Amino acid sequence: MTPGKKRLSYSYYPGCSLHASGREYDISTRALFKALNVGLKEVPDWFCCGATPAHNVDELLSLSLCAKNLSLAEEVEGDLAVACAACFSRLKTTQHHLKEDDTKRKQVEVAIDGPAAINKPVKHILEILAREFGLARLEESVKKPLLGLKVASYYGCLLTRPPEVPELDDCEDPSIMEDLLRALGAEPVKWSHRMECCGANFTLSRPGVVLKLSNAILESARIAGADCIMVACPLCHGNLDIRQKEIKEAYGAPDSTLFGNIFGSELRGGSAPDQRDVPIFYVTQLAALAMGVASESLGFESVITDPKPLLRDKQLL
Amino acid sequence: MSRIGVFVCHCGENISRTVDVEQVAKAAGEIPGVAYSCDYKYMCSDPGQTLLKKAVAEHKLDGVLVAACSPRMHEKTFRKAAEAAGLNPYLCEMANIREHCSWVHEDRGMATAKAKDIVKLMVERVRKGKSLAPITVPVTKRALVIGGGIAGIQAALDIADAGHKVVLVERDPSIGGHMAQLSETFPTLDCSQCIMTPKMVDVANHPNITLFTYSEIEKVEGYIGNFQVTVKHKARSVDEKKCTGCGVCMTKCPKKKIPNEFDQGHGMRPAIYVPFPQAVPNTPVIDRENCTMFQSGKCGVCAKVCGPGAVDYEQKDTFTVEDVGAIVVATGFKLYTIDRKPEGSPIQGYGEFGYGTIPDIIDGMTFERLASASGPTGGKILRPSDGKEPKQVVFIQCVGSRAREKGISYCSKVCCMYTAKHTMLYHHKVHDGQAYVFFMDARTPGKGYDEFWRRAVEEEEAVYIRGMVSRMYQRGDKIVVMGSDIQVGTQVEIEADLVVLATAVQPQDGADLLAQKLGISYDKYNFYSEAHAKLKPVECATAGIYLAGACQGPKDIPDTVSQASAAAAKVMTLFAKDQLERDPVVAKVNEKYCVGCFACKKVCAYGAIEEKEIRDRQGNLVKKVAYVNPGVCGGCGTCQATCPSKSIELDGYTDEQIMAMIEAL
Amino acid sequence: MHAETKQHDFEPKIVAFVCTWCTYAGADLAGTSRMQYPSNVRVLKFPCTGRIDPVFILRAFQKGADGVLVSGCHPGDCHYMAGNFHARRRFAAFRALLSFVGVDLNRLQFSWVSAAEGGKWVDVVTELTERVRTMGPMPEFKELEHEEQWSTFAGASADKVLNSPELKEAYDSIG
Amino acid sequence: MPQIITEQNLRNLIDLLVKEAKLVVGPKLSGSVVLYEPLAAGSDLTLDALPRRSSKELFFPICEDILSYKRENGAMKVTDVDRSKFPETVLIGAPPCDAGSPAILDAVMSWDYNDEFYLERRRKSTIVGIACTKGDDACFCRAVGLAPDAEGGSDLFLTPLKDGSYACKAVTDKGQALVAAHQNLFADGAGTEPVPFVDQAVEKLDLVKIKKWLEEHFEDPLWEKIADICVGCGACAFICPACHCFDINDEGSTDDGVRRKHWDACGFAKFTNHASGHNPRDVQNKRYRNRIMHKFKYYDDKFGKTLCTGCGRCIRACPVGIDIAEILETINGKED
Amino acid sequence: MNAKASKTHVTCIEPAYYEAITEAIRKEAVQILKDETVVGVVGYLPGRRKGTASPALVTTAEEAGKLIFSPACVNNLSVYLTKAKKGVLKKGKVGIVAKGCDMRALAGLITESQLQREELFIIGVVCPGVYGFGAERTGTLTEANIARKCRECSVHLPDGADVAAGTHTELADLTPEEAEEMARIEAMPQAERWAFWKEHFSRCIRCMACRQVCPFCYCEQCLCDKNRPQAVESSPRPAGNMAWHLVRAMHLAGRCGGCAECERVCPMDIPLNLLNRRMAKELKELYDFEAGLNPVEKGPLNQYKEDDDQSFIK
Repeated sequence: MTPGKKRLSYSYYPGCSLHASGREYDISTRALFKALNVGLKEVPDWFCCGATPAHNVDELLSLSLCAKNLSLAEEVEGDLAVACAACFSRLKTTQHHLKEDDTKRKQVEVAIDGPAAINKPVKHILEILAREFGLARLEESVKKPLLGLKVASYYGCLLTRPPEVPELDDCEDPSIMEDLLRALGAEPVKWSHRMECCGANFTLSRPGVVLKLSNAILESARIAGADCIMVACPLCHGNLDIRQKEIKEAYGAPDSTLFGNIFGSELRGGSAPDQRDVPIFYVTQLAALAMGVASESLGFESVITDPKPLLRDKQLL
Repeated sequence: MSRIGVFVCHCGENISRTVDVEQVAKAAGEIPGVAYSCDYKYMCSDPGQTLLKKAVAEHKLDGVLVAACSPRMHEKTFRKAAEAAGLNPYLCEMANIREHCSWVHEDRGMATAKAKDIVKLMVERVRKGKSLAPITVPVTKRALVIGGGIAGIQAALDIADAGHKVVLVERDPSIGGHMAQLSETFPTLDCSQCIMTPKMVDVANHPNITLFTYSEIEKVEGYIGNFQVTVKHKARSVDEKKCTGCGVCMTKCPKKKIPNEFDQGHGMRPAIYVPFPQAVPNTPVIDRENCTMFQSGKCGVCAKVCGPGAVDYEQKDTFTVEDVGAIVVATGFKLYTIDRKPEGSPIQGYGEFGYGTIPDIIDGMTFERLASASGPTGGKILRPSDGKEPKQVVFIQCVGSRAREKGISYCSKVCCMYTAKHTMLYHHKVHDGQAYVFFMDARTPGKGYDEFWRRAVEEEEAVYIRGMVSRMYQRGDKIVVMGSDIQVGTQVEIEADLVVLATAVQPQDGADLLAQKLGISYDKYNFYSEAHAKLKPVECATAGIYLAGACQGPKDIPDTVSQASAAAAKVMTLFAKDQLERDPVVAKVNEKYCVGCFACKKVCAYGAIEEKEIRDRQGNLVKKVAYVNPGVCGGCGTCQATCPSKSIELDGYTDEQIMAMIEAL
Repeated sequence: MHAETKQHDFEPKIVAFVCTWCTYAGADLAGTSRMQYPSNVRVLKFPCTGRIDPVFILRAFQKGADGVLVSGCHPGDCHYMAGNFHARRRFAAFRALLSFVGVDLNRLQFSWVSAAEGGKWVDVVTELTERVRTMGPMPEFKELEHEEQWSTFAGASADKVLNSPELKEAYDSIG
Repeated sequence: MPQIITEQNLRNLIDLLVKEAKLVVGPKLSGSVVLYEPLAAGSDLTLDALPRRSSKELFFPICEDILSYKRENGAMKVTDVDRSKFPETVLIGAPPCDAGSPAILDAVMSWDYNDEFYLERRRKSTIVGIACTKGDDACFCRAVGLAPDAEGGSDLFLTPLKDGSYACKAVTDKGQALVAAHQNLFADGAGTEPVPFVDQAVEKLDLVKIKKWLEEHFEDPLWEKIADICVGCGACAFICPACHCFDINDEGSTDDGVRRKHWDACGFAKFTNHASGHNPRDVQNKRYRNRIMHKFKYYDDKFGKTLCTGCGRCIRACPVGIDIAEILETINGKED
Repeated sequence: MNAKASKTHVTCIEPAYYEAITEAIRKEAVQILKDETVVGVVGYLPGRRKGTASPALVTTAEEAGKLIFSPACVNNLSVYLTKAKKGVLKKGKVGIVAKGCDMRALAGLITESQLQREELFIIGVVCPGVYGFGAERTGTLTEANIARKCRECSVHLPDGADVAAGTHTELADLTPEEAEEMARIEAMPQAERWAFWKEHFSRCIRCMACRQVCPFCYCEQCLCDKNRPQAVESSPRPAGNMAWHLVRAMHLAGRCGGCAECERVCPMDIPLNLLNRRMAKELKELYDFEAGLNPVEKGPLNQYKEDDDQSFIK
């Protein structure tokens, strides 16, 4: 009686990072979707979403960049899948603004010389996996459960905020990553810094800030007993992965400034902080691994903090 | 063919200056159905009214139209005069040719033409009008008060003192409500229990009050003056009549480590218990969930030690039906539980605060118990995790309140004041401690309130940080509070020993279900809706039901007590007469044509429409139709506009009247 | 102060359906404040906008109204709690229907006028009256009122048959 | 002497008649449907399809004013409709199942009461019938005693010929007069072969036998069987060339209004509803039974005619597919 | 006409599919009559003429064995369960053959207390479409002869039925003529819209077929039959016709499930369903309400929200 479930299929906007520093995210996403038999068709001729800089400089430009990309995506069948949290945020923000503001929409439509695809559904990889494909089906599809792997799931700033734009989960207390991890057989840890900022695009302009913020995240994950951190954003990945060595150098001493301006803190000092390496995984890397995709095709070689010792230790390689 | 009299008033010169009243009267005389018309200088004067009465008799008039001022001014006057002349008052109408005509137009020709039209319209209205008799409803002079907190207690005492019988129903084993839990009250810092318990005792001893504790409302039927309320008396397992309240059972009960709800789970109580020592009635109940006897059938200690033999394990829930004429709803509030998103609620949780997982993050009511001399710590401020005295305490205001992003947009009203009070109590008890308060702004509109708040800040050294908290987590034995200080423009982190959340005030669990039983409306948060925000703040839309206290919206104690007394006054007003007389402008159902789609019932704001079964002589169900309870109908007519077949009709504004008026345009 | 009374070619017929508690009282206030407004409006009083059936509006147009005003209490002020809320939905739907069959909605005005808003009553009535005055008489329903099925014309009088332009032309050409 | 008229001349005839200030009515495309409507010119005539409504409305309009009333100075003033203003009318292009209907209706309209509205229109009208070469599976005129070429009711009768022209036959003096007045449009001769008629699914019924059965079966399970599905609309009656029930309504106010007569249908639940609230035909099958009885028994009893021309309109239009021809066949096939 | 003929006729559905549905309906209807689950079944029987079918109220297993389903089964049978057309079936549980669009009416009638779900046994049809009115009624259902409403059907799966007959679920992708027609009318200048509807309504003969087939016109006293007061003139004149159709559209707003029966049965071809669809569209846009998807507590015009749109109110 019930019609057979159609094969899921998506159009795909990788974004610049996924074709550059975050290449592992791109290839693991493709590998994962292939393993799950979910269609993924890259939007032809896509270009940069404007990321964080554009909207700080020129609002019309930033909206137009995304609007044009969306109208390109409209040409490809299926909801638009986005992996990068920043691209996702920009595309959704654009749709949100243009839906709310007719004047802006008209300006943008003049700029891009065509209608803005404000209703094209834009979906983050996380919601595709957890909701559209479904946790139950995902759990069924697991070939190699990530048993014993303690993962700190890191959401960062953009995935859920502001709540009316991404509409992904509870904006301050989400659970979609944890749910996903459980479905993959891993153990999500409870930790404090999963919603804090990593410093994001200050990575070049003010590395000091990035070191401080990223250190707080890494340290918090270690305190919580995490083996690794799972991210869904190439920028977060960059900061947390590439800078681990620098962070150790800067904050190796026990008297860290982790907690900023503290009123009457008596907690300073104490034992030297834990200095473990914390491998950083993309959500798709872990998921693909669990689906039995060969680890060689997931880009573990190209990251700085080598995850292989951990994976070997957990007998996942 | 009707015989209508039209009386055109000059109103001195107020009308006649711009309207040619003679012409209007003449034109009126030519309208079909008009048997008599005239104009007169002052229709509302004694001679004017006499003129009307005489004309009714002389010309055998069967309807009267007075073309004069607004009916809002003199409709009553002329209806009385018509009634005195032997007409049904509802066959007397007014055509407003003053406020709606002579005063607002200058052109005499146009104004006169308009006045003629107005008269023509209104003549049609009188012609198609019907005699209506006022509706009388008998009143049972006995009131029901739901909820035994300070609101319910006050209302019950006031009504009872006025000489009327009152039934007070309380869900918990004792009356007292939240006020009994408080330590000291703002802005005077007097002991809550000291002022509360005498009132509780008054209730117990009042000859006019029947107190049902550990009881709930099962069903409500009837309408204003004539409610039948079924009350469920939950099995107490202790016979109230036999129990002397000696308390031996409680001391002998072998199971003593049950978290006490009265102490917010921080103190312990036995399985047979009274919630707190001053409970009214002082009759214990057995908590069957936790009683060994009920769970395994082995124990029975309390029954053995009970001298009067009051313990009865076989007791069942019983039901009584109470006939009452009015109901005061005073079900109060609960504090928002923030650790999770409540099922089916529009409100989001505060998982990021770690409430429920970090033991030293508590809510305001728990702090009240910690600060209370009768509380689990004997009035010492000790934190729950390890019993240490906290040296740094962070208070966070507006947790859940005014948080649109979390789904609550209202202000809980009492938190600013009680948080200020908390900092003071803390400072009085822990002299070397430091209190921090995160707040949006301090709202202190009340007598002596701002002075109180300033004292907390200026004399009692609480550090107020304007800003909100984003996250809290445990680090060692401290709680790291991450927040912002928007005045300094910086992020702030405090390592606290104890965090107290001023969580939002919400309606009691099940408030919506009770409202459905009562047929009263409630807002999206389940607070009960008053009939008019300004002018009927105590009445419900449903006649005969009144509101008191926080069930209608967050309130502090003085406001609650005021509203309770107001509700009691409303009940007394209702009880002042034996019969309730109502304007007969109510809807009626044409049962022949009603097909029972109940669209009328769906739009009725008064809950006046019931489903009625029509049966043939053999008793077989023919159909269900709508029935309007005239005692409850408010007379808005929304039902008639909604009914596709117009099988429901509002007397005084029938389709026939309106259509005839439109036809006469 | 006294404005010259202008003579107009066209005096539109404006019908106002108002609730007794707010708008009727607001109009009373306009009177006691001696505010001036066009005399074209004829007021029909209802207990509540919730009582106002769309059929009444239709009927008013059929009976020659050039403009119709429906006015009641502001949201939240309804004497009967929710009558105006129900009316709001009903009229939102009715407007869509009228518009779909080609009625110019400029002739149908809805407003909230409270008992304190005598000035607003004057504004609303004046604006509607003047707007309708510039639009001219409402032809649609009035014309319809006098139209017949062709076979009926064949009965009443021959000139009524000539409802289509071509037919009229054909008959006129006969001379 | 047989005569023929070309199609173009037929249209020219219409043009001429219009010029003569006659009301010329014929099948015309009106929106998406073909209806009998006043023709402004010969080019308006459409002979492709059977009009949705029958031509009875020419004599018996959907709705007509009978009188108007107004209360003036206390007295009621009544104005009658001036029937003398009814125009001279020519109906052109009615097939036998429509053209034949006045011949049936005249009887009832001039029986115990002369319906002057109807009769005046009849007097002032000329009917140009046309043999029917279309037809579909709902047609059953042969079964009720008519035929695609039946001349009954027509004043002038046309038969379509294979070359597109029409053979003409003046059936009555009125028809003769029409031809005589426009002799130049007609030519003498028999013309080519006529266009053949379409076969009908229900060819022959024994109307006497059916009437007899009806006489004996006022109560019969058949009625429930065939008419329980009837939803009680008036579509069948309104588009029927023979149904002639009407209702009279005062419209306006009690002081000023018009008395109107308009079509009514026995299928309506309120048709026989008494002021008391009692309804002798309380369920739908009794109402439908009345329709059959009236057509095939009562009317015959009174006027010796069957109140049906077999046009099949009711079969096509019935929302629930009630098929009068099938019912008649069923009765016809009954043994008892 | 010709423009249509030149279009390629996509074959929508094979006749064998309807035969399979017929079989399934017969099997189910016979069963529930035999085991006395129901007192009767409302279904379809073939008509005398080719390509026609009639509603049928069958009470025996033998009759039930003759029920059919074909593209000619156009009627919305739920009308036989409403009060105004009552009395034809005995009291008790009734079986009914229902297409997806008919089920919306059933849901609406349950909403309006006219039916109880437990008194119904719904044999849902996985309907691939039916003939349009006046279209070719023989042979395969194609793009040329499918009903207008079926072209944009979204409810062909009878969700919530007791049993479902048929398995075919894929519908051909056809141009939504109804939506296009509605858009065309909306795009007209106001005067043209008025002329469009005036012409249509003027043709109305007030046969009341639209009312009588409508599952929601179950009033025992239609407002339009009332004469004290006469809200709508009962005589078939353009003025009263316009009023009647506007009143009807208003009364159906928020209730009509879109079975389009009114439009199908109109002997004068008035596009009545357009009015109902327009109202449905408005209520969907304003209040996000779609009628008949499920039985609900209150329709959109029987409820309100405090923040409903009031941009049109001064």
